[in-house]
Amino acid sequence: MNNDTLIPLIGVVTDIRQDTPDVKTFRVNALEGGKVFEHMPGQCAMLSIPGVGEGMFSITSSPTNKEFMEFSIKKCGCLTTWLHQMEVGQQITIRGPYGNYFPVETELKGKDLLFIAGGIGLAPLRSVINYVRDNRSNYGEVQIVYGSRSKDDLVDYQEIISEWQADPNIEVNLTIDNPQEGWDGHVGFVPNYVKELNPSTNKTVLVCGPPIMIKFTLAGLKELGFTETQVYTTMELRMKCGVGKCGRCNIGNKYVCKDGPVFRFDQLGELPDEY
Amino acid sequence: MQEAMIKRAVQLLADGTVNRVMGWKRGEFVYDITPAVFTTAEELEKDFVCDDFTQANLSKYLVKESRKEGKILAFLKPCDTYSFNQLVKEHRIIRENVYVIGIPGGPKLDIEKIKAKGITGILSVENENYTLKIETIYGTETMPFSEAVSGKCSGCKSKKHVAYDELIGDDGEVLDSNRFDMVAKLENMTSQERFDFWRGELSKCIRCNACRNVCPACTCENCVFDNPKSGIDQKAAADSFEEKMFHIIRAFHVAGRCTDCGECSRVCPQNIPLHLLNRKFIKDINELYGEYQAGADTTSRAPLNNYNADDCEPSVVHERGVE
Amino acid sequence: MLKISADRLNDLFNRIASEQTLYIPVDREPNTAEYRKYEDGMKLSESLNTVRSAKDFFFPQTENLAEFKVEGKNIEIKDIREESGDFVVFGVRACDARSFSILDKVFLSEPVDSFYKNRREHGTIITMACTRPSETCFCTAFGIDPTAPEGDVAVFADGENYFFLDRTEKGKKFIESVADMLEDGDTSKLEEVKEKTREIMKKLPLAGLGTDSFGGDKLNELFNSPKWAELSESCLGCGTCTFVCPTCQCYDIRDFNTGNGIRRFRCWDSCMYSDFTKMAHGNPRLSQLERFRQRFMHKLVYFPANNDGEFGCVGCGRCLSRCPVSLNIVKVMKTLEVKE
Amino acid sequence: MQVNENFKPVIVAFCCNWCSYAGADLSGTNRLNYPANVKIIRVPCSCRVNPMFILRAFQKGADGVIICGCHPGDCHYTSGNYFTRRRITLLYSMLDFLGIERKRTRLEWVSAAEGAKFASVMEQFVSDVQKLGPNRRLEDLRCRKQ
Repeated sequence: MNNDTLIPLIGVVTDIRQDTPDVKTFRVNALEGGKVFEHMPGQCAMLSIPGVGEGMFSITSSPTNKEFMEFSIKKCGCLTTWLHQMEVGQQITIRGPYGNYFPVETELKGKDLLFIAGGIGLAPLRSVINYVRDNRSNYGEVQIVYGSRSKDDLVDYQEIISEWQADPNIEVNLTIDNPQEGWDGHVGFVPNYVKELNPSTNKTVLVCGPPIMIKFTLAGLKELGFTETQVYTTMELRMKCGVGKCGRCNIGNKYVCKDGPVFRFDQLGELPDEY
Repeated sequence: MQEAMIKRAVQLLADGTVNRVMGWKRGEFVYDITPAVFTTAEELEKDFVCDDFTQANLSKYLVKESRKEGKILAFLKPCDTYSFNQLVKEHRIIRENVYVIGIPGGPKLDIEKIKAKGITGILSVENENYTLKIETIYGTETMPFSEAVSGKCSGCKSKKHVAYDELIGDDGEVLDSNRFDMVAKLENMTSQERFDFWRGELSKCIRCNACRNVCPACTCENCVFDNPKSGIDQKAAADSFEEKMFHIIRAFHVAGRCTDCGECSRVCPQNIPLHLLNRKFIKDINELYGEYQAGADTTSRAPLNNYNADDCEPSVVHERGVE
Repeated sequence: MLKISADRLNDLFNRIASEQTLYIPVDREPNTAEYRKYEDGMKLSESLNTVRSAKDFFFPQTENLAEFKVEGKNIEIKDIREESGDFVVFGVRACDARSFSILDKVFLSEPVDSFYKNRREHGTIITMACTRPSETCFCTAFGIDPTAPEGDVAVFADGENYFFLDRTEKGKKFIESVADMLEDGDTSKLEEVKEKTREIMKKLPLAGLGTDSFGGDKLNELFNSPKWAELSESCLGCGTCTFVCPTCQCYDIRDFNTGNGIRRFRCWDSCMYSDFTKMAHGNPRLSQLERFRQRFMHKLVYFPANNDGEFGCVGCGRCLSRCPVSLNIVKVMKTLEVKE
Repeated sequence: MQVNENFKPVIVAFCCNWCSYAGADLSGTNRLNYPANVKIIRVPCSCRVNPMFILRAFQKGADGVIICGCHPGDCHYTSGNYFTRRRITLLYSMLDFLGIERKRTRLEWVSAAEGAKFASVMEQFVSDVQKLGPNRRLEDLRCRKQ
């Protein structure tokens, strides 16, 4: 019998990084080294610890990384709590890649890009940002707006400081919700910060974060003159199969696991408001 | 009867005593009747129905309805008033927000029993002096009323209303029913026979949860079988053990609170006699701890929330009847 | 057409059962039928349909996906799939036969579900034309002809004989394998029976049910209909309709610790259940209204939107007779229907 | 009935912390033998034993389940074991009603001073269950030891 997508492969956790008090980034390799499978930026994988459960997570590393995959995971429910208790060397099961991806090779090519992320919402965008950095000549200006509750909650802070901010071809704007000792950057919510920054409306926007942030950011962008066809986001709903068959992650007739997770806002607008 | 009920409901709506009416709504066929809330006289006159097929117990809906704005009128059959009382006792129904009109009970008809006679294509069912005249696409059929009486009515325990604000028709008496006969019959079988009987019945279960969801005693906000933290949240009976587990625990959780309304068996799509499990508990409680009828009042202590220092020991189970 | 006389039907069953597993509908109680593995002497049910649908043969309520052995930090995956044996399902009605093509669109689309495909490849479906439709039937609303069912082989009864017609390659092979038991028969009486059935179909109470108000292009207007609130009010949130439905295919994947390892299995799930879409951080379908709407929108709007207009209902009428509170797809359709 | 002498039943004993568990302890310190195949689970009070615990024990491979608590009237929480008594009576009766062998279930009152009683009760119970053979009527096939 052929392989079945529901039967997973085995991955090994080869590195664990504590990013924030409740987010860890896990590096996953195949048993024999290298990556378990290839993916495109924005795609997801089903990770599981047998006996605990299975969950869909965004692949945070860029496809241009040929050595390993990374997942930034926030401790939230039962499975993620277990994942956070893992030690290096732990094996997990993994299957994928699932879903569509940000159109980095088509619609986004040659465009000026604006990334807007809040909290753990940086996870799926990090894959795109690093993909763009590795193929820098294919894209125009790159601006990143990233906000979190506090300085400690900025995911991948080290990489942001040492690589992204150091990159002269990228503009990085960080913000935190409340003033904090040792922080001399911007303070305020992401949607307001975006309005203050007043980005040029010829940019294509990729946004991800908590639903409430996305809602207000979209409204703010529209005020600035952006249209829905310029804005992409990535969604999350409960998933089991990952291939559009188990029937639970649909928004209207679209399955987030198969037709998503990446949607353009004008596509989302045509679907019922049930997410 | 139906006319009198509609007339009274319209009056109570008009004089502002209530703002909604809980009753039964006509369906596509003579038998597919749905519990519904009516808000206007027009709706009542068009769709309200109370006839030989209005079996559904409305009490459980009142848990939610009694928490809404205004007072609701509910028509309750004698058996439904027991469930109602039990829910009032458990503080699930807010009594002040419900205006109860007691109506005479069954016996009601079960369409499955008519279909079991091979009668199909049913267009109408008329009761003429306790003979059913059934019009079908394939011609007219007749059968005795008594043979189509619903299982939940054939073992009727009481025609007395235990809670009401007013009555339409006369009140009845608590009956001397034979409802424990089947339980007693099973008790007198051998252990192996009982095992085989239940193995046959419970293996039909498709775990649709209809018995649980319809049960007026099952009103937990989050059932233990739906709670992933319980460790037993089974979606499907993956093994015969889980069938037994679900049905034992379902019945156990309502032991001492089950009023024996019979809804569980009525709704089972696989016709499993689930009420026998509940009746077994009721029979045991009656025999071991004294006669008790859940829902008969709103003040007594439930048998499982109570004890006597001289209660029997569990070894009675090992000592009685057939092994 | 090839036929066998009614009194020799069991001989045929015995023959089939000697070569592969045979399932036929049998009466459990009067007029309550279920599929059972054929054993000598079993009588074919005369009921119109089985309580549970025939989807169970290809998409069973529970099935094991894989097994895991966990030792320390290591995991070992065991692929426990096995090639299914050949089997025959006899007496499938036209509605259920159509449900397989609906399930195929889900499970055989990329990536193919190997569990389902395996059973599909090994199963031969023998359908049976209807002669006594019930008041709950409305398959014609979805373009199904109950007198000419699909499947691998279609069987027609005229009261004295059973006629066999092959519909697929697999069906042809099947008929060839039992051809020595069949003989040529005169179909004139059969045509009469079919004509009579078609006449009855026209007279059924649900014969006029239309689907014009539904379909993929009516997505938002139907989703936003205020009528869902009233429709869903009495829904108990049980899974009866989904579990007896021949086209409902939602499933859950769970792990069970057997003490000898972890067994991952899938089982039917119902969009009517409160935990169906529940996540650690919230639930997009919090009330029964949303869950009820999801089920019917899926059948009447989402499925046709994704499958060239084909509806996800076959009009078998099971939900009409089994719903504890008599809510069903016909009531939904009639309430939401836009009348000209 | 044929008794398989090699069969070692798995027995789960739920013991109340205040009396029966101490009773088991005492039987140990007194060097009284009780069968090693009794697995003790300590509970704060016999009424902590949810019917589901008992079923789960059978599911996961127990051949017999016994609950031990303080003697009626001696409950550390005044009345816990009175509730246990009613609850467990009804549950055992239901299991019997479903055709599960009644000798697979038992309830005994064992005080902290009754180390000898604990040992003899267990001895007796194990031998009863051994006569019944492995639990087949209330087992989960998936959990059968391979």
